[in-house]
Amino acid sequence: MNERLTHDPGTAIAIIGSGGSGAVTAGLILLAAVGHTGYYGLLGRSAGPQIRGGESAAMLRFGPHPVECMGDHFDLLVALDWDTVGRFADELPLACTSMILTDARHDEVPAVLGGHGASVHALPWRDLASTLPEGRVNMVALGSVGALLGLPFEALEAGVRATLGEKGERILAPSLAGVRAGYASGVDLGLNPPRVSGGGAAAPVAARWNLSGNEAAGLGAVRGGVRFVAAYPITPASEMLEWLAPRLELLGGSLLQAEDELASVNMIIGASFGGVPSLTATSGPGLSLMMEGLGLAVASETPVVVVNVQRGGPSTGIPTKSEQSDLNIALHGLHGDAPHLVLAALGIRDCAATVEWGVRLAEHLQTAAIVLSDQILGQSRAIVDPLTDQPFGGAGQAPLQRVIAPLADSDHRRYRSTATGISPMTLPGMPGGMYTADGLEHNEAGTPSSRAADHLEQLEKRLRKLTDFDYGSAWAEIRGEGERVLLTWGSAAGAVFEAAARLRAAGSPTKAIALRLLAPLPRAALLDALGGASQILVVEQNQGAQCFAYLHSLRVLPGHASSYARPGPLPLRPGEILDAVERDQPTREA
Amino acid sequence: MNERLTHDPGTAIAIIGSGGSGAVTAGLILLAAVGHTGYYGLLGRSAGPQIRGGESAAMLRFGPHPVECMGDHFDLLVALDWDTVGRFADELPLACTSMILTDARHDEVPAVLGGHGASVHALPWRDLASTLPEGRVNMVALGSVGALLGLPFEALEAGVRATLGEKGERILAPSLAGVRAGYASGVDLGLNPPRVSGGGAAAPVAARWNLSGNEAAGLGAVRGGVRFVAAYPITPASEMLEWLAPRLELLGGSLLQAEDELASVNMIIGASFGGVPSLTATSGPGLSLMMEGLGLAVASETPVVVVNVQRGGPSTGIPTKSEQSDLNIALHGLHGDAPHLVLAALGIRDCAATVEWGVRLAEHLQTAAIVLSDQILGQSRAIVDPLTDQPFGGAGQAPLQRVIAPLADSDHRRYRSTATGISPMTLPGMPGGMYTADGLEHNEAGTPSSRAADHLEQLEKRLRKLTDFDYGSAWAEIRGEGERVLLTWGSAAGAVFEAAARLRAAGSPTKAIALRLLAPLPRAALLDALGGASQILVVEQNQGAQCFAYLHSLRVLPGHASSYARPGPLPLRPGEILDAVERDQPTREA
Amino acid sequence: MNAPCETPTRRAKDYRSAIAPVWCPGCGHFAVLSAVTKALAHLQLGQERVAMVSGIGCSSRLPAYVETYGFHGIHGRALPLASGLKAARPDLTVIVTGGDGDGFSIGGNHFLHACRRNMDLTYIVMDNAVYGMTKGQASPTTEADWRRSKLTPHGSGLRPFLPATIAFAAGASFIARGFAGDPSGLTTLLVAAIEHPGFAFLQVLSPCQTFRPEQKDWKQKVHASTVEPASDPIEAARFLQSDDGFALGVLYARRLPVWQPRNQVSATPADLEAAFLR
Amino acid sequence: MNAPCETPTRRAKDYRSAIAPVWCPGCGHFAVLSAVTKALAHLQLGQERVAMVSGIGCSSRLPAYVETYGFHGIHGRALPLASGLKAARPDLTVIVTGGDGDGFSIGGNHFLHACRRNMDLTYIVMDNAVYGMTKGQASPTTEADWRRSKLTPHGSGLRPFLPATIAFAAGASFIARGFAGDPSGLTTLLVAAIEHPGFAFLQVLSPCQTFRPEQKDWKQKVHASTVEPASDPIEAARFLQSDDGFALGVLYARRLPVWQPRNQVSATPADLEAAFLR
Ligand SMILES: Cc1ncc(C[n+]2csc(CCOP(=O)(O)OP(=O)(O)O)c2C)c(N)n1
Ligand SMILES: Cc1ncc(C[n+]2csc(CCOP(=O)(O)OP(=O)(O)O)c2C)c(N)n1
Ligand code: SF4
Ligand code: SF4
Ligand SMILES: [Mg+2]
Ligand SMILES: [Mg+2]
Repeated sequence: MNERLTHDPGTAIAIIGSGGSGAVTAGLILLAAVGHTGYYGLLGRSAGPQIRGGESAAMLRFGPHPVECMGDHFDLLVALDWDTVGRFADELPLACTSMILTDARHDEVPAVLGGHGASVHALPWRDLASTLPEGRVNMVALGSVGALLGLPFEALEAGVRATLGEKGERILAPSLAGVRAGYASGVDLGLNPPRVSGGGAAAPVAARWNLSGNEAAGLGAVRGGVRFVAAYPITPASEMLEWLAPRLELLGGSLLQAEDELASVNMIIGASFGGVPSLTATSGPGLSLMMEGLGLAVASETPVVVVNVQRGGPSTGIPTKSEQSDLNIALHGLHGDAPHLVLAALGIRDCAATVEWGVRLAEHLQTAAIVLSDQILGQSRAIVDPLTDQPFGGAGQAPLQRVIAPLADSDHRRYRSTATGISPMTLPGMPGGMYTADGLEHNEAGTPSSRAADHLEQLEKRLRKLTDFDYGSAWAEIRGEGERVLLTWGSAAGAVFEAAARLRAAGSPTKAIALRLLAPLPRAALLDALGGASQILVVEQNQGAQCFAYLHSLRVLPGHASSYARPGPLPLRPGEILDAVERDQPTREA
Repeated sequence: MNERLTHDPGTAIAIIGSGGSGAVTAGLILLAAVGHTGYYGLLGRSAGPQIRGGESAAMLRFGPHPVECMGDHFDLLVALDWDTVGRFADELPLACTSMILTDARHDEVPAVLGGHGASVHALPWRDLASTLPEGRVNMVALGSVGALLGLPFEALEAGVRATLGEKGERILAPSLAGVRAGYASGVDLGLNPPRVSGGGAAAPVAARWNLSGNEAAGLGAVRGGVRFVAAYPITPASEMLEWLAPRLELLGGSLLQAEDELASVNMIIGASFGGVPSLTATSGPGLSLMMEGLGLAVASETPVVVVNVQRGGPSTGIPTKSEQSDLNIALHGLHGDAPHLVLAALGIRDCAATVEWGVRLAEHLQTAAIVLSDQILGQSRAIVDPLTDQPFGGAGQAPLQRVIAPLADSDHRRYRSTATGISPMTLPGMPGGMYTADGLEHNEAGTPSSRAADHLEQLEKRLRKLTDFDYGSAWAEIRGEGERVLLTWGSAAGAVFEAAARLRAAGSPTKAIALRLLAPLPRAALLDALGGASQILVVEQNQGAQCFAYLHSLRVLPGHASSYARPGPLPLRPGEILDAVERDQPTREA
Repeated sequence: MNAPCETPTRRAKDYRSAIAPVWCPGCGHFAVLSAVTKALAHLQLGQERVAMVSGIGCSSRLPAYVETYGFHGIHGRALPLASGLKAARPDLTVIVTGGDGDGFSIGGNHFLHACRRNMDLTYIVMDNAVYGMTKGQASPTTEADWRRSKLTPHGSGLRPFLPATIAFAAGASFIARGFAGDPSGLTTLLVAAIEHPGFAFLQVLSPCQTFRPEQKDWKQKVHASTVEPASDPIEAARFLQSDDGFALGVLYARRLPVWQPRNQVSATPADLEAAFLR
Repeated sequence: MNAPCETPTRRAKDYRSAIAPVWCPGCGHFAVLSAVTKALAHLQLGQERVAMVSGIGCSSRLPAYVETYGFHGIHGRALPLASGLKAARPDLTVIVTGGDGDGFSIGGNHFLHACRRNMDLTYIVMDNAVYGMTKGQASPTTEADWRRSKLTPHGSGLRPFLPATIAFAAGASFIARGFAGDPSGLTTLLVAAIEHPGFAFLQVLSPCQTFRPEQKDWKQKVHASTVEPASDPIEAARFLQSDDGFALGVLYARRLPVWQPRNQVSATPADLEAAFLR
């Protein structure tokens, strides 16, 4: 395994505790602190079904390069208490080099974590905290961890201010005091913690964003021009909506909380018909309820976007944990022949880029776009580079937007079968452009028709406008070269990129392809990218190998391609992908 | 083309008129009459969006063998009037050998029908009808057609009684008088109509059923044990529900008209949880609304059946016309990894057999089954052989039914991961068997759990129980042998069977495979049936080649397989399949 | 006062599109179509500034027959679609039409919440107490003992849905009832409904010639509402308790806060991005 | 009278399952759970003859905590699921539980139609005027100006949904209101609701400790309903118009026809097949 670690693994820390222990707050501060120091970082969290008082854990990984996934194990496990560890022990892989920090007054390390050989160190957090007015254990522990990691105290202080600043001095002061006390105590613990390789600050601080995938998706929406959102709350999509609600207003738009998802999807269809780019966000159960509405958007050629933040399925499933198992419904869940767009965000920063692109494509192509994110993207935070102005547009490219019919067109037919398949649209308020949008089959003028010729013409036009469009190079992110290809989509990209990088670093040329555009699949470009690969492994986080099957359905994969698909809720880690690559080899060569 | 006609094409007649002209009634009577005479027959109908006063057409084909599809053209076109013919001229293919019968007082044959060279014969129906008290043109025309075809008058009389008997003597008497007058006039018209080959009666009359696909589906439901139905009306599924409502009551069950499809699917889940096999029927838009409920049935392992009578899509589409475009949503429309059953009826009689099988499979495997029918099956009628007692069960086969847990089981775990994956079920009322069914992920006992091990165990169990089950030979209907394979599913089977038979009759060995079970796909059996085929053409009635793509997704088809997919609303005809076979050949051999 | 630039007067027939209705001869929905065109002409609303939104049903076919913008959506979802449109485009006059099945059965939830939300929409339900388009099943407003649907051979057995009563309970600010057999009364009510600021609900008794021929009786049954349009809730509640379902007129009207989007631009996406820099 | 064979007396705790609730400490739903077990014990219902059905929400978690049959379904669909169960198994006591979001927002349509249908079900809505499970958004019963949800920073602006008023308008035959802070009153109401033949709707004011801590005030606000349970609709309508939403007790109860399946076997499938022979 050791040769794999030549890729800089950064430092991985888990902070755990029961609900209310402040583990997540400590993690958020630490993320801000490493960001302040100039590192990139990724903070995931684990929550149980309890609203309050359940387990809680923050998982942080940081280093000098953008961090796109969790590592294979944690270097440091910080246990504020052991009360609920049984519920997420699965999520805490440790190695013999790991260190466990626990309070000196705590019970022994629970057996559920056993068998890894990590060293255990008891620290006097509780005692220290009790000496402080309103002293909190999580802050003391945070301070001692910061010291162990060699972070400058100003960075921790900045992290505390950025994270708790809004709560006012009454919270801020004791928090800072706790961190300070912990920091002071930790410096001379005599331990040998896994400091970040390269050490010290890396980049000018001002140039980075600290945001969650759900926030990034909200940003992508407004960058794409969305000014109306209707939605119904659902885990893990709600934070995207909560980020959007006050901000849409500042932009002159609005968010409407609907009575259910049947309403929300139809509300955005209405708003978009009115000319305002519109979006909703949901998760699996809500997406199910939107399928009929999305079919209406497709048939009536009304642009709309749904961001689907996936969670464990099927049915109510595991609402608080991640999975990539909604690809099937996103691709095929509409009744009838209903071609539409399906995109997937490849990372937290990419939530912004992909949602923006999805909005622009839907607007330009007058159809429904489903953008897939998931719990692990949506509810994790990262320190990332800011997005450029046109994430996917070359300078020469015309801006992707809705094609509006010229007012002078005396023979306006709303559903005219043009060469591109895109029919210039009129908007309410435009004189002479009146038409009735319809989900009933219709002729070019929009008059209902059940004649075969009209049906064929409209079906083909709705397909052609999607398949003939030139999507440029944004359909995938491709890294490295090699006869071995790791092919993936959506949030699995992070772990796949790292696995491929490790293979390359180990002298085994490997190309990683992460699909951002899934439907329509840019088949020729993908075939080209796969060309001549001797090993192809399709990686995804679901049971049914949904993407693998989809790629086969379009005859993209050669017979020797194989699949590594495994359901949630545990995040995909690079190491398991490397294991899958190894397992795949002998079978293929036999 | 002529060598293809060695397969007995029977006789094909279209009776058309504006709404209220009685074209469909005449068709129904003619079907009953040919049935009485001992022929098999198939009666399709075409309706427009109007509720009343629109176009209407009855398309009848009959002959000495079971009739499973419409032919390539009509031998006889009977025009009661020409008022609305423009709306369905597409659906009236004629040949130079065809005869057009029209009223002597009518306008000329409209140009929309032109170019086929059929002979036109004007008959004095209207004049004749006007001589009779309450004389109706459709009855007179029917009589003259009956005479032309050489049907015995008693058969027509029996047809009138069977069709109009319920309406009482006041309707019956003038109808019979009209038929009699037409019959008398027609005998000596001196025409040379396309009489049925072989002529005369064929089989004892009592042994046949006259029923529609929707009625057959209803029958299949009650044969399978369904005693509760909840549903919301929708075209073209409503007649199935209307057949069931009064009959379920006779069987001690009930039908509940729900407020919408969200309610109906949840109602049947509740009833099935209570131990009563339950079903609903709908069409595309309604199916869309049921997907979340079906996911609950899958996750909670509650058996339910949805009969989806497909119509033109997407969205509201073409409600009164047929298409096979809901395969995608049926296979993949559930969020999360949600394995379930998808079946498709291969013909009108098969609606009964397949729905019965679907109910039994769902019950035994504790999952959701979607049975696909479509408008052309559901709303057409046929004279068919009665169904045997166990359509798909060998004598030795145990009856497929729900596995109930023994009362004595002291350690009952509702979702126990057994070897088969099927967990014996308890029903409310059984002491000691209490559990809470759940769509949240759970452990074997049904307690909610978000742990990876429980998720994996339950996901695998829900998949395994479907994939490990032995479905016997009912998964497909296979006819003929040959290196050429025509592969299809659902209602396209009829036209495919006929195309294959014609090819064989022309000395070109051809095997036809029609899939009745689509998910889980019996992959090994299908690979075996395809073994060594040099030409494979997948035939279906939709735009997206949905089945073709699905079969590729499971790596069942070799690279040289090709697709003939064409959307509705026109019915698939054997001739176009033969054309597709021919077109396919050169490409494949190049 | 002279108009600064003259706009030609729009007549009712200018609001009628060229598409022929699919309705049965004698269907009550024809009268509603005609009243809609007359009301629009009365108000002289620019054709391009009006949007007609509907679901699915015979009644829901209406938008295609009106020469304005329109959206013939899916069954039961006309109100949310229209609400989204109005939220995005408060400048438009948005009129929603549909049937009793569309609005009170599958669409019942949206009806409740649209009443609560009180956006400035007009909602016309053409109530024929039957599902016309799917060939005659019981709707929520059908009498419990109506036995002519094969789906419910003993009658639905359900207490009829009382549209005005439910709208009132849900907080609607304007409730009226018209009759297809009284076209001029209907036009007047429609004008009042469109002019009402907020959610205006207009139930139109619109007989189904084909599946409910007995509704010919409605001509005899309807009568003008004897009370003045109540604006006092207590009074309205009392009136609705004694309502026989055939009183025509404005039954309730009251000014209530109207849901309005807050469309004032005060930032750009770049401003929002700045907040992530921390 | 001696029981022919003695069945041991069931106590409230016999109806409590071994599963620990996920609820926050102090959540009102605990009191509802306790009242359910007490009411079942009071009625001595066989555990296996009771089915608890729910949707999704904190409140909807309740069935798993009760040692009877149960179904934790999907968000908003508890009533139809329970209706199907009751139609198929009229012998069972079916109790439906859920929250204000589950029942009045996404599930509002089923609530209306369940009231109309009047099947013999008990429907308990634990109303905390918030979506607890999704961390604190406005529900239909939330005050229009409640600003603590980020989704509606200015308040929802919607007129609150009045559960009792809507149930009454929709034709419910039993309407009651209880309070989690009054456990014995709640148990009494639950017993009455279960015993009512037909659809019994029980709204329980059940504070959300975490997202609506201000609901501690409810203790002060609630008061016994001053009127006798009305069975006269006019009287009930008048009462509901003056209701402040905090009156506890049975607010309305009336015997109305109950929807019953007709489960009498008089034919076999083979008999039906015979009709096709023609
Ligand atoms: C989701 C869905 N379910 C069912 C239908 C079938 N459907 C079409 S119209 C209709 C009822 C129409 O009744 P109503 O709204 O009263 O209108 P009317 O035809 O009586 O004017 C139904 C059930 C559908 N189109 N979509
Ligand atoms: C279709 C669907 N949409 C949204 C959700 C998310 N969701 C779960 S519970 C809930 C609201 C719960 O509120 P309430 O019913 O009042 O129960 P409480 O938690 O307050 O007891 C929502 C919106 C879901 N599970 N399914
Ligand atoms: S079926 Fe009834 S509602 Fe529909 S068009 Fe005909 S008369 Fe009108
Ligand atoms: S969030 Fe509110 S409703 Fe949910 S468990 Fe906590 S206190 Fe109860
Ligand atoms: Mg109606
Ligand atoms: Mg609540």
